[in-house]
Formats: sequence, structure tokens, C-alpha cells
Amino acid sequence: MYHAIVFLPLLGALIAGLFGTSLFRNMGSDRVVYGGHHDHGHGGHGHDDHGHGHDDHGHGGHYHGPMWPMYLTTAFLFIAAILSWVNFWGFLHEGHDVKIEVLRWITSGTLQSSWSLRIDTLTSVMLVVVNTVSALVHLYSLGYMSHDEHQPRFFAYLSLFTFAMLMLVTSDNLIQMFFGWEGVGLASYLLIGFWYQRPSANAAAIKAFVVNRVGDFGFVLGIFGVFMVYGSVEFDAVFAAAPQAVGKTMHFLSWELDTLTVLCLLLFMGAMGKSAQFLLHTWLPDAMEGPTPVSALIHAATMVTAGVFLVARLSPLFELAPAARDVVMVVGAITAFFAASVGLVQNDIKRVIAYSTCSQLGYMFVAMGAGAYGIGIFHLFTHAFFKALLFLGAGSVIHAMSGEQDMRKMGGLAPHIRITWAMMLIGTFALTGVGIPGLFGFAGFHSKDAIIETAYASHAAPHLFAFGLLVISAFFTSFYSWRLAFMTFNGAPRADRETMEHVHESSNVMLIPLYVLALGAIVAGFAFEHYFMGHEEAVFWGKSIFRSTENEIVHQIHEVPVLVKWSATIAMLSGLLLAALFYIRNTELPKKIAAMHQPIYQFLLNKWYFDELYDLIFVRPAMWLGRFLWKKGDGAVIDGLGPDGVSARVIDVTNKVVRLQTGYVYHYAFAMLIGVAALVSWFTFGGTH
Amino acid sequence: MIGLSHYLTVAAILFTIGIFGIFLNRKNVIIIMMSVELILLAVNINLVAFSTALNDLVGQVFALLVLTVAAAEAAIGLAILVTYFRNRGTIAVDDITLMKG
Amino acid sequence: MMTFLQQADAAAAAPEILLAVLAMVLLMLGVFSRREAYTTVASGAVIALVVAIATVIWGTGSGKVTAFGGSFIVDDFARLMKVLAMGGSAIAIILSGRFLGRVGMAKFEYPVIILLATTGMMMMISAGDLISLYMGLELQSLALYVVAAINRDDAKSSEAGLKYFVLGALSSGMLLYGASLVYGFTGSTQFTAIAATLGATGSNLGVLFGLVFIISGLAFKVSAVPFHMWTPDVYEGAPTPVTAFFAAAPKIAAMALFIRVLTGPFAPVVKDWQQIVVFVSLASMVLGAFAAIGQTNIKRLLAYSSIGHMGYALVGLAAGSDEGVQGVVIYMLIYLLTTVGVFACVLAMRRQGRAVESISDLAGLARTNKGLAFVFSMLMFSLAGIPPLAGFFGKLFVFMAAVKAGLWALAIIGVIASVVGAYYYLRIVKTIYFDEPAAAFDDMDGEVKTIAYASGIFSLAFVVIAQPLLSLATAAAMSLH
Amino acid sequence: MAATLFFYLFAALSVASAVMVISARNPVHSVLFLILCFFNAAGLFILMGAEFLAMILVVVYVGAVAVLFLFVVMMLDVDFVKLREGMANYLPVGGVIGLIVMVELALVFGTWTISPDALKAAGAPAPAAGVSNTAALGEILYTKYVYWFQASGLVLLVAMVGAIVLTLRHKEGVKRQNIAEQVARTPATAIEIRNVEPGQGL
Amino acid sequence: MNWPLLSVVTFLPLVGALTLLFTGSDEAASSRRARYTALWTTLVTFAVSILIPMNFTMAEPGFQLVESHAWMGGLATYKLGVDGISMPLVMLTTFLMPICILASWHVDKRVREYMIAFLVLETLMIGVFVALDLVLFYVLFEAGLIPMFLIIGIWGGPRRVYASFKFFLYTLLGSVLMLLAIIAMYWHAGTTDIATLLSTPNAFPADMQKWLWLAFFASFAVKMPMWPVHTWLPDAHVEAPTAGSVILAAILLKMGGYGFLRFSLPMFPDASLYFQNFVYVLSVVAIVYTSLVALMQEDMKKLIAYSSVAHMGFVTMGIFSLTRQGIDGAMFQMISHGLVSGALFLCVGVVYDRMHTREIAAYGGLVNRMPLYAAVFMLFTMANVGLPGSSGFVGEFLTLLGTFQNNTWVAFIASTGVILSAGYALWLYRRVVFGKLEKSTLTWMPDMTPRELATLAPLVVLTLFFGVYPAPILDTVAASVEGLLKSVQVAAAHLDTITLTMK
Repeated sequence: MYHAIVFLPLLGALIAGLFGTSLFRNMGSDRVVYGGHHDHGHGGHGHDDHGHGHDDHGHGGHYHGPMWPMYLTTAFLFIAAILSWVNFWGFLHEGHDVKIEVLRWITSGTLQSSWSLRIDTLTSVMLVVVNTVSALVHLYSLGYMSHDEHQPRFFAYLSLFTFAMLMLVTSDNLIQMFFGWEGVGLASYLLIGFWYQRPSANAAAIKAFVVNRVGDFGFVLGIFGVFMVYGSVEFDAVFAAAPQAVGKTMHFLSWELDTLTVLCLLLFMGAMGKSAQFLLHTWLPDAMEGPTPVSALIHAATMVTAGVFLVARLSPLFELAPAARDVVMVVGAITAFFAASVGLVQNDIKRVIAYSTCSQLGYMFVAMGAGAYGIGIFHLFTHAFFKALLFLGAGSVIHAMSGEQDMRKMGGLAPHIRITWAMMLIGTFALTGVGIPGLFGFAGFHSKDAIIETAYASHAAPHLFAFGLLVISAFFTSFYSWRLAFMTFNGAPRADRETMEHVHESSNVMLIPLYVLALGAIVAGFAFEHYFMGHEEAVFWGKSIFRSTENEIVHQIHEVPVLVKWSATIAMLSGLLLAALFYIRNTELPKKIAAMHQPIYQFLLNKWYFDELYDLIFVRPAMWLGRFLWKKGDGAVIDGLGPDGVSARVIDVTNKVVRLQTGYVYHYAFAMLIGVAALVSWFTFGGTH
Repeated sequence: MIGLSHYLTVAAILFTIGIFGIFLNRKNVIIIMMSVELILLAVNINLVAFSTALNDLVGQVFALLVLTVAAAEAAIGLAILVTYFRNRGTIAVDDITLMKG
Repeated sequence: MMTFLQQADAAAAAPEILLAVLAMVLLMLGVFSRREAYTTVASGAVIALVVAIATVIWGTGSGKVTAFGGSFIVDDFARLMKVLAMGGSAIAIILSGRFLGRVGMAKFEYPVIILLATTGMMMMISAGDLISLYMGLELQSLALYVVAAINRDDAKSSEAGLKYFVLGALSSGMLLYGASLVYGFTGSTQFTAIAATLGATGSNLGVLFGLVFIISGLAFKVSAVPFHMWTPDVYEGAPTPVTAFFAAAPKIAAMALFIRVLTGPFAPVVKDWQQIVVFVSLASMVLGAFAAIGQTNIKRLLAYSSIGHMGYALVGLAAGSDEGVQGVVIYMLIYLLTTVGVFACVLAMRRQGRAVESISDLAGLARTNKGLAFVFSMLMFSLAGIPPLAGFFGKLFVFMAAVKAGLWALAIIGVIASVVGAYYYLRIVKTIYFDEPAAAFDDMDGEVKTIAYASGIFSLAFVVIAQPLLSLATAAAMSLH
Repeated sequence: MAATLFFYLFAALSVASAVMVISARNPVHSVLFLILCFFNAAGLFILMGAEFLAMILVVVYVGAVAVLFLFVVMMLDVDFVKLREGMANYLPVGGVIGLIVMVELALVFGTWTISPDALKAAGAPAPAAGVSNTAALGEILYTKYVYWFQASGLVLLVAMVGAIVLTLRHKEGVKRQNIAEQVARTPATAIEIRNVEPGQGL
Repeated sequence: MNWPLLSVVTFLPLVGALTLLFTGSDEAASSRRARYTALWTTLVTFAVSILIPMNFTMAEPGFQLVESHAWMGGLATYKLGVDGISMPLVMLTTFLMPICILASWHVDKRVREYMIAFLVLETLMIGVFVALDLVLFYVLFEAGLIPMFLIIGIWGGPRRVYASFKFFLYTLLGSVLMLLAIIAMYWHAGTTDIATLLSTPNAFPADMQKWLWLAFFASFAVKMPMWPVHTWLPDAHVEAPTAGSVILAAILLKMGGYGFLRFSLPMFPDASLYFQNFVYVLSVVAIVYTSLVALMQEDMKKLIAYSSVAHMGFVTMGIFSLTRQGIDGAMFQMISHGLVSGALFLCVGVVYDRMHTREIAAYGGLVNRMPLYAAVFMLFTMANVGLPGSSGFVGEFLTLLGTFQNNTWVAFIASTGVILSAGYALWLYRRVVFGKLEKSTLTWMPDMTPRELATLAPLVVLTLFFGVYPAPILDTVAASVEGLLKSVQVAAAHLDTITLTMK
């Protein structure tokens, strides 16, 4: 079963990739006449590739090949998803951990790692999340991507991504985890750049990959550190030995630092990259260049949560490194606040959701930092449903709007696409955390509000800081979520006539996933709260998450003041009201306020100028340095003093030497005399005889 | 009393003059050839002086052979000079620079 | 009553006597034949050399033989070097054949003079006495002056002869002066006696001065810096086959003499002459490498190349050890066999019957004459000392000796100079292989082609066939004791 | 005392004439000074007791070599006046170096002593009094040192052949008598009989 | 094995070359025959070489399949053998050669000479890896310059003369010092037999070791190439024909790494420890510096060449980490880089054959016409970036892991190379493959031909295979590396100032 869960997507990817694509269609023949730079005779062969706008369907042409690879791939995913639920069901009741070694991988001296499947509660939760969302996104894409000539490639990428993600969550050692880690990065890169004709998509893809690599840089150093300290990269061995390193220091760079803090922070750096945390978040909004299903799958539900998963998985280490956890909490809180603040003013429908994702990930990390791993994972779990729902819903909107993503050109869509509207509302409820404490709440209500309480209850040093930011973020979240909903669905249509005439509800193949996710967004919270953070918590998580005996956070959150309990709800309501005021009641107000506070507005609109800042301090210097080292370093200094310089000097010497050979006999004789005189003098005066 | 070193000194002076003649002369190849003869003469004086001092005839035999060879050398040298003159119409040392570098 | 010529002496000097007599016979043949006798005399000269080689190998006994009261030494070293020198001469005569005919210089005296020069070389190689040394040297040199100017209607050729003569005379003057000093300060001209005296009294300034002058004279003959300056001009000016001859046999003889003088009579003052040889060797390697780069004329380039090569050979001598001598012997052997091949290739550079000498004339040879191009390039790589070609092993052995003797500066500068030197050899390969082809050369003469190819094959195959040659060299080096 | 006087006379004259050899304006004068130099050197030889060599020096050098030089100088018929345009302009440097060598050589000679080993090494000890220098040389030259004697013969042979090959010219257009050819002449080679067709020329 | 397997493998290509040398005159027909002769020769060589691993005992750290004959008058012996370090490199060579020949199918200039040069080169390269005598090693090591010089110079691009000279003289200058060191070793140890030298602990006194080490370093550093003696490589790569670049990157560079492992480490352990930081610095600079330079390149091959320098930086760093993982990683990286960079050059060759330019700006949007090419190129780009699952990852990871054990700074800075490599590789890919197909000159481009696919397919398979299952290589090198480290450890035991981390 486990093999099927993990490897069916891989199989699907291969099938879609090899049989569905046009890889071999254009294969040249060896008889091709090579080499005509200006051979216009070949012009006729060229495709007419012009005229594709920046619509969501980058390639005008339809796919004409067989559909079965894609159906098969989707079917595989559904099988995997169902198996994952079966497995999850097992863990809800007396599940037991499983470890399967598939193949030996990197072995070198004491370093042993293998491809293996480690199934415990944490993994099974992730399996459910990944496979469910993935299966639904596959299904959705059958409709959404039906106009794209590269549909099979898309499916191949999706399945490949799923496989990598599964490898990540099932790994039982850090290296395999790193494989999955980078694998999802690759898939993300491929999918963001799926419409390769768009320069912006390509740029975003590279950005995503490179920024992720920055995180991976920390991650990989963390792995090295773990190996250095524990002599192993296998979780069981490392976790078993983890306490040995408590209080010890290690020599890292030029400092003696607390071992566990260093290791955890390095590993957390990986998490920051993958989960788009503050400072390493810049790629996520740009990643919206990819097709919308991708955003739903990768940039909302699964990949970006890998960082959270990592911290949870490594809870035995983080639990012993409180300093590191404080950092996690601070970073999470800042991210939550920062992303939410930026989300307030964005106009691209997907970007708003993207910032929302970023912000929600911050919440999860605050939970992690507080030591409430189960709660963080719970939010991860619920978030997957409603955020995927939002994205797919947004996709449906975009689909309806013929590819338009700018909310300023939407409005008044509710009557035309009622189902989508309903689904989006459910997603918004879930995200903003609508619910009545103690009674019922949408998914986010259970998980997100719990995190806010956790932050308050935590004993970590920055807990109040985190709490404050989270509450503000909750308010922001509510505001931008409703802003999105109102701007899109309410008011008068701002799109042109033609577009509006085309607005249509999506087909069932796209709506069914929405239903399923909406169901999740509604029930996932209260249905599973019990297991993830309730009374069954300890049993449910078993050994997959480690909490030290002093860590009582799960119980402490029940003892927070009432005001704290209500703080999230209040924030949510005020956000809702403000949004209603701005975007239903008085639609001129936002512009006025923006005009009044232009600096702040611009600051937020430009995402705190992070892109510009990074461009200024990393990208440009790197480029400048590269050019400088190339032209000046290699060219002028190394070649100039090295080979080229030396050969020039040799030529100089040669010219001088050759000039000595004057052709005059007396010069030759003189040279001989000088030689003799020198030698004779040498023996007379300086000789060592 | 005139000893060996006197003769040797004379030889050294002649030798030096010979060398001077070769590289200080810029105009006439024949002078160079005569300088060579001076050098050989210096050698001969050396040999004979040593021969006397050592009471050994080999030095004189050597000098005799040097004389012979010097004659042969002069013949060859002059022959070459003649061919050169026939080709170039000059024997100025400064002109012997078809080849250089 | 002493007999005029004792039998034992005659036997030891049989090859020389044979060669001299045959030279005179051929001279008579040439003088009294009615028509152009060049071909006949040349063939006769080659046969004479072959016979003399056979005599050296089979007719001079074995082990160390001295004759004429110690003035004449025949040992394995002498035998090997004589064979090499005579081989070089024979090849030079063979190479000269049609070339001289084409420029109207096919005089029968030419092979005769070469034979006499070779006799001189053999006397040098066997010299056991300063006077023998001088006589051999002069016999060789006078003949060489003549052949350098043999193309007497050519201004360059006679200029070459003139320069060679003037400087050669100066150098033999110096050598003689040195010889006279050594004679005066040791009381003898005999190598063994000199060695004995020096061994007993150690060096003194007079002997050292003599040594300096003698080394100067010898260095001139091997064209080592700073006594090298005649080389480029003479190489360029002399007719190509003559240059080939100059580059091959006389170098062998001079180097042999160099070795014999320094390791024989002056063995006791090895520390002193080592300094001179190190200097000379270093200067030669460096100058050879640098100056050659600036050349456009292939013969001139080869002249500088040979200066450099003599520098490398002297590295072995500078070591002042058996390994060193062995290295020099191997080096000279490889140098000889490579050089004749190179000159055979240069002789093949003819267009419309006219010889061309510019490096750029080789452009694109690889496409007009694949075989010649390949051989030429391999020989260039060999001269550059790139393994697995023969030239590398020559360098290897001399540097081995230098390293063993602790001459690190010499070794390091030497190898670096060899890299600089590689540049100009590469440039020729580049011209041959990379450049756009110029007009094709005329068809190669059969004998030139044979020699070129044989030399090319030797330099390629040395890596496999080295064993017997190395043992010969070892035996030669050992026989000097 | 007389020996000393003569030594200085001969030495001074030979050095002086050597200087003139290389500095005379006219090469003919140079040759003449060379001859003078040789004469004085011969005098030195006699002072040292090498009479035979002194004689040979005069006979061979003055009689043959110097005269040869004279011949060539005259034959080449160069405009010598034009040639003489001063000495080298690097005389100072060259002079200094030359002088250094000379001084160093002189230094060495000052220290010369005959080591006992050197005396023992004599290859051909000078004969006892009574045997003339010439006879003593003759004794050994053709016996003990026949090898060198023969070698010098070869050297001379090379010189002869070389000189001839370089300078001998068969002038074109000069008719030479070839006796053998003339004697061997027959009517068959001398007369050609042609049958001339009437009305047509040859 | 009672026949000289290694000699046969080594000299089979030479036999092929000689066959070509002595046959064929008619241009067109002989070109055709030359191609097939070369292809078959290399294929047969590869087939025969498969016997080497089959007859190889993995657990045995010493040399196997040893042959020995007298040579060079007692100075040296003709001795061949393989161990875990050389065997993979031999296999890499024999494996890549048929691919190179196949990649050169469209060479139409002086085909016979071309094939001869490659076959000779193959013999020399195999010989370098199997030689067990210092002199023999040196001879073969150096001799490889000649065919490579000709390959670059005759069949190269516009600046081929400059590039070939630079390549030749630079590497020659590096090696001649090694020759002197070899000689010194001979006089000191009395032998040039590598196996004997390896089995003699502390064969050379510490002071001497330093000089010997430096001399060997001069040679291998240039060959690798290490910063700052790397500048010949970009030029050579840019000008060399495709197959030449492949050989250069895939095999010739490995000789440097092989040399460090075979000589520097085990024979001069004290010096290796002494110079460890020195190598670290150079390696790290190489990684960062050349990655940055690669970022700005405008020529595809030059970019890949610079990236090669960076990757070789990982190799030297790993080797001199003196840890098991570092050395294993370096060995793996060498093999992997052989496959990946070779493949990348082949990829460039594919488009170069069509457009005759390597300028990045001349391309763009190739994926529109050449999806298969795009897929393959992507795979190797990712392998170059060191994505886990491709062979590129394993080596990079292990070398960094090994280095981290004894110098965190080095590992830290070197790891930034991981980020930069992603930058330049993906940017290259984007500029060449992605985007709209806007240039009219590109519109006729056909996708890869079956021949081109055949050259790349084996590399695709191996890159993925070794990425997923590196054990064949790691197991092969294990015993030898273990032995190597033991000898270093033994030698280092008396150096109490330096502690080795042996994990």
C-alpha cells in the first residue's frame, strides 16, 4: 500500500511525460542540412507562435494527442489519495508506525542513507493532505487545462511534484528528505515556468528555485551539522541521541555555539525558504505566474507547508533548542504580519491569496515556535483544504474572466458564477476563522484561533510579541479576504462587455474538486480537532511528534483569558466590517485613504520593497561581481599576469634577445670575450674553488 | 733576470691585442685575420716559454703544430674571404650582416 | 729504432686511417675522372663511412685501448660516439645529394671534405692529449669552414663561411691559449698526466684560467651560450644539407670531446668546471628557448633550437656524474637521430624546384602532404620534449642526473625553458596543421623521404625500443673511468 | 744582461708592432707590421732556446703566411681609405674588459711556480746538452708524435682542397688545350658529310 | 585472468588508430570508413573494458589485474593495474568514447585524422588511469596533450590557435615540475613503482614532501583546473569541437583529481595535511568566484566551462577534507561531472551543429521547436545544479559533508556555490530554451535526431541511475579510499598538532 501511495504518482508522471507529450514529434532526421544561418528556406517550417496573450492559457493551440495518459495519471492519484485516507483512518485508531527500506542510497563510511518509507502519524496526515489535494487538482486540471496544448506535460509535472512531496514526507532520514525538498522545488520551478513563453513566468520560476536554494543552503548545512554531531542522518538514530547534545557547544564558523541551536536554526533556514517565511518569502507571490491549479496544490496546500512539516518532524531536536524555537516564533509572527499587511493592498486575485498563504504559514510557525507542533500541523491540515479551495475558486473566476486576474477589473460576478461564489465564500469563512467559540467553526476557526491562543499561552520569550502580531494579522486577514470577495463578486462589473459576456460557470470536472475541498473547509476543523489538539492528541501523534515533559502548551491554551479567546473573532469581525465599509458601502474611500497615506500605501503595494532591496544588495552586486571577476579578475589579473602576461613578456624578452644577434662579427666576438672575462673574473674574485 | 713570467706577460699582451683587433675592428676583415695570427703567436710564445721552463720538448712540438695549423687556417680564411669579396664586392666588417636576428 | 707506425697503434686508429686514406682515394678519383664525379665520390664516401663504422664496431677490439703513447683513446664511449658521428656524416652526405645538384654545387670535393671533417671528429672523440684534441678539432673545423662556404656563388653562404671562420679561429685561439696554460701549470698535455697532477696538487688559478679558455673553445663548438652567436647565421647561410651536417655530426664530436676533457683530465677539479658548465648550460637553454620564438626562417629557428638542446645536454654534464654522462650520451643520440629527420623534412620544402625556408611556407602541409606533415610534427614534439616521443627521454635522463646532483636551479629553470621552447615547436605544428594550405611542395626525394620517415618512426618508437640504446649509453658512460 | 736587453727590445717591438697591426690605416702596412712582429717573436724564441721554431716562424710565417696576406690585400683591391673610418665606438667598454682579462692573466703569471709533479710529468724531456734543438725535435716528431704529424698533414690537405674548391674558377669562354682530345681526333668526329639537296640551303 | 586485460583495453584504440593511419586515401569513402572504424573500435574497447569490473574484487583495497614488464632500462617498469579509485575512471573513459565518436558524426573536415586523434587520446587516457609506474604515468599524462592540442587546433572555433596554445603550454608548465618531483622521488626511494611507494609509509621526509607535494600540485591544479590557474579551460572549451569539449571536461580534468588521490594524498600525507587549508582556500574561491563569473557569460560553452571549474572545486575540497565522505564524494563527483558536463557539452553541440554559434543571445525559445532537446537539456541542467536524484547531487553533498567535518567555514562558503550554480544554470537554460521562438533563424530547427538522442540517452540513464543508486561507484571506491585514509592516518599520527576527523 505504501509503495502504491508513493510511487503511483511517479508512474503517472512518467506515463504522462513519455506518452502524452510531443517529445518525439519533432525529432529531426540525420539528413537535415545543417548550418544555414540565413537559410530562409527553412522559414516555412516555423510555427506561428505569435499572438498568444498573457491569458492563463498561454498556448493557444489545443492538445490533440491521446487523453488516456492524463486520465490514468489522475486515476493513480485518486487511488493514492484513497489509500492515504485508509492509512490515515488507521492512524486515527490504533495505527502503528511502519518503516520500509526500498533501496540503498548514499553510503559512505559511517554515512548510511537509503530510500525508505517511514509512515507514522505525522506522515499519514501529510499523505492525506498531499494526495487529496493533488488528486483534486489533477481532476480540476483536466478541465482547467483542457485548452492547453501542453496538458500532458502539466500532468507529468503535477504528478512528479506529488511524488517528490511524498518522498519528503515519508523519508526516514534527512538526505531523502532533502531529495524531496529539492524535488518539490524542481517541480515548483517547472510548474511556475510552465508557460515558458512568458518572460515573467520564467523569471518567477528561477526566482522560486534560487530563493528556495538559499533556504536549502541552510538545510544542507544543518544536515552536515547533524551528521557531525550525531554521526548519522537517520531520524531514529538522531532522535535517540538528541539529548546527548543538550548544553554542548560546537565550533561553527568561528564561534563556539550551542550545538542544538545551531543545528535547528540551520535546518529552520531550509524551512524558511520552502515555506516562504519573512526574508525568504519573495518567491511566493511571483510563483503565481504558474497555472492556478499549481498555486492551489504547491503554493498553498502542500509544498510551502514542508517547512512546517520539517519542524514538526524534527521536534525532538527543536524541543531541546528553546532559543531556536524563539527564533521560529519571531520569524513566524513577523511573516504573518508582514504578508497580511501586503495582502491588504494587492490587486491581483492570486497574489492576495498568495500573501494570505504566506501569512498563514507564519501562523503555523508561531505554533511550532511555541512547541505546539500538533496545533501547527492541524492548521497545516485545515489550511490545505480552504486555501486550495480559494485558489481553485480563484482559478474558476479567472477561467470565467477569460484569464483576467486583476480584481480592479472584476466585480459583480456573483450572479454569473454562483457556485464559484459560494465556494469562495466558504473558503473565506474558513480562512478568516468564522465560528462561535465552543459551538462550531469553519476549519480555520479551530486551527488558526488555537494558534493565537497558543502564542499567548506560550512561555517563550517573544510570545506576547507574536500574539500581538497574530491578532493584527487576523484582522488584516479578514479584511483582505473580504476585500477580495467583495471586489470580485459584488458591486458593478468593471470588466468590458466582451469579457462579461463570456463569463460562465465552470464545468463539473472543475467544480467537483471545489465541492470536496469546501467540505473539508467546513468540517476539517471540528472533525479532527479532537485528534490533532484535543484529548486524543497524545495518543494520536504517538511518537511522531516529541514534546518534552515540561511542554504543557496544549493544556495551557485552555487556560488563556477570555479576551484572548475572543481576540481572533473580534479581529475577524472588525476586518469584515471594514472591508464591507470600503468595498460595498463607500468604494471611493479606499482610494482616498490610499492617496492620503501614499508612503504607506506604496510601501505595502510594493511589498515592503523587498524585491528592490534584494535586487540592490544581492542580484546586482552578484552580477557586477561576476562581470568584474570575469573581465578584471580573469581577464586582466589572472590572464594578464598569468598566461597572456607571461607570453607577452616572453615576446619582449625574445625581441631583446634577438636584437643581441646583430649580425656584426665583432659583436659576436665581444660576446665571447665577455663570457670569458666573466668566467675568469668569477674564478679570480668570486670563485668558490 | 728575465723569467718565465716576462714571456708569459708578453704573450698575454699579444693575446689581448689580438682579441682587441677582432672586436674593435669594424672596417676590414683582413685585419681580423691578422689578429688571429697574433693570438696564435701569443700561444706559441706561451708554449715555448713553458717548454723551456718545464724542460719539456712537447711544448715546442705543440708550437710547431700550431704554426702548421695556423698556416692552413690562414689559407682557408683567405680563400673564404676571396669568395666573399667576389660575391659582395666588399670586405668591410660592417657589411657582413646579411643574416642577423 | 722506433718504427714509424706501430701495429697496435694502427689497429686502434684503423677507422681513422681508413677514412683518411679513402678520402684521399676518393679525392684522386674525383680529380682524375673526366666528367662530374660527384655522385660516384659521394656514394664512395658513404660506403667509406659505412666501412669505417663497421671497423669501429668490429675492428677496434673491445674495452679500453690507448695508442700513440696515450694520445689516442678507444673505449666504448669513443666507439659509440664515433658511430654516431659517422652515421650523422653519412646521412648528411645522403641528404646533400640532389640538393647540391639542383643549386649547381655538386662538387666532388664536398664529400671528400666531409670525410676529412669526420676524421677530425673521430680524432676529437678519441683524443687523449691536448694536442690530439687540438689537431682533431682543427681538422674538423677547417673542413667545416669550407663546407659552410661551399656554395661560393651565394652571398649568404660565403658570409656564413666567413663568420664561422673568424669566430672559429678566435675560439680555437682561446682554446689553444687555455691549452698552453694547462700545459704550463700541469707540465703535460696528456690527459692522464694532467689528471694525476691535478689530483695531487688540486686546482690553482692558472689551471682554472686554462680550463675557462678550453671550455670556451669547446662551448663554441657545441654552440653554447655565450659562444653561440655564429650558430644562427651559419645555419641560415649554409646550404641546407650542410646545415644538417653541422647540426648533427660535429655536435656529437664536440660534445664527446667536452665530456672527455672534463671527466678525464679535469675530473679532479669537477667542482670548478661544474660552475662554468651550469652557467653555460643555463644560458643556452634559456637563450635557445627565447630567441627561437622570434624566428621566421626555419633554419635559423633550428639553430636556436640546437643551442637550446646543447644546453640540455650540458645539464647532464653539469651533474658531473656517471648518470650525467649517460644522460648526455642518450641525449645526443636522440638529438642526432631527430635532427637529421628534421633537416630531411626541411630539405623537402621545395616549390617549383626552389628551396623555401620560411616557416610560413609550411602552412597547411597537413593537407598537401599528410605523411611529411605527420613526421615533421612528431619530430617537433620530440624536440620539444613531449612524451612519449624520444626527445622527452633525452631530457628525462639529463634532468635525472641534475636532480641527483642537487642542481635544482638548473633543473627547474631547464624545465621551464623547455616549456617556453615548446612554444615555437608548437608554432610549427600549428602552421602545418591549423593553417590554410599554401601550395604543395614538390615531390620528396626518395632518400630524403626515407630518412625523414625513419627518424619519425624512431622518435615515436623510442619509447618501446629504448632498452638496448640505454644499455649502450650506460656502457659508454661507464667506459670513461 | 744582454739577454735582458734583447728581451725588452724584442718584447717592446713585438707589442708595438702588434698594436700597429690592428691600428694601421693601410692594411698593407698592417701586414708589414705583422711581419715585424713575427721577426721579433722569433727573436724571443731564440732567447728561450727554441731556435728551430724561431726559424720556422720566419720561414713559414713571414715567407708564406704574411706574404699570402699581402697578396690577398692587394688582389682584393679595396678602397681602403674609404674603409678606415675610426675604431669602434665602444672602445672604452671593450678596452676595459680586455684589460681586465689581461690583468688577471698577468696576476696569475706572477704566482706561477713549477710544481714538482709538473716537472715529472714531462712527456718528452729536453735532451741533454749537445743535441741541438732541431735534432731533438726531429727525433720525436716523426716517431713518438707521428700521429700529430700525420694529422697536421691532413689539416694541410683540407686547407689545400678547401682553398681550391672555394676559389678555383673555370672561366667560361676561355679556350683550353685538351691534348688527349686533340690526339684522339679522327675524321669521323671532325667532318660531317651532308647531302645537300639542290636548290635548298642547309 | 591470464591475458593482459588492461593492456588490451589500453591499446585497442591505438590499434584502431594505426589501422586508420595506414589505410584509406579516397576522401569521401575513407571518411565514412573512418567514422565506422572509430565507432567500432571504441565500442569494442568498451565491451572489453566491461570485463574489468567483472574481474574486480570490491573488497580488495590494493591493485588488481596487475601486469608488469621491464621498460626503460631499469628506470621504470611497464606496470598496469587498477584499484577502486582508477577503475571507475577507466570505465568512464571507455564509456564516453563511443559517445564522443557518435557526437562527431557530422565532422566533415579531415575525418580520418580526427578519428585517429580521438583514438590515440583514448589510449593515453586509459593509460593514465591504469599506469602503476610514475614515469609511465607521466609519459601518458603528458602525451595526451598532443592529440588534444590537435583536436582543439584543427577542428576548433575561430580562436582555436590561442586556445590550443594556452591549453598546451599551461598544462605543460604545470607538469614539468611534477617530472622533477618524480625524479627526486626516484632518487630518494629508488623506485618509480607506484604500488611500492604507496605501501611504504612515510617514504619521504616531511620537508621533502612539501616540495614534492607542491610540484605535483602544480601539475594537477592546472589540470583540474583550480583557481587561479583555470583560465585555459574556458578558452579551450569554447574553441574545442563538441567531442573535444566532452573529453576535456569529462576525462582530462579528472586526471588532476585522480593525481591528488593517487599521489599527493597517500605519498605525501604530511604535506597534504600541511597544505589542507591552502587547498581549501583555493577550492572555495574557485567555487564562488567561477560561479559568479559563470553567471555573466554570454557563451554557452564558456558558461559550462566555468561551471566545471566550480565543480572541480568541490572535488579538490572533498579530497583534501581527508575524510571518508569527502573523498568518496570527490570520486563520485568526478564520475558524475564526467557524465553531466559531457552531456551538457553534447547538448550545446546539438544546437551548435545547427546554428554554428554558441552565443546565448542567438538562441531563445528552442523548446517550441525542440521539446525533446529541452527535456534532455533540462535534466542535465538540473544534474549540474546538483539536484538530489541526479548524480550531481551525491558528489557535491558528500564533499561538502566531508568538509564540514573539519572546517565549517569552508563548507559554509562552498555551499553558497550551490545557490549560485542554480542561478547561472537556470538562467542559461531560460535564455536558450525558454521564451518565445522569436528569432527567424531558429524557426527551421529540427529536434534532436536519433543519432543525437543515442549519444545522450546513455548519459540520461546513467545520470539518473547513479543519482538514485550510487552504490556501484561508492562500493567500488570504498575499500581503496579506506586504505588511502589509513595510510594518511598512519602518517599523520605523529603530527599531534593536527587531528583528523575520521567519520
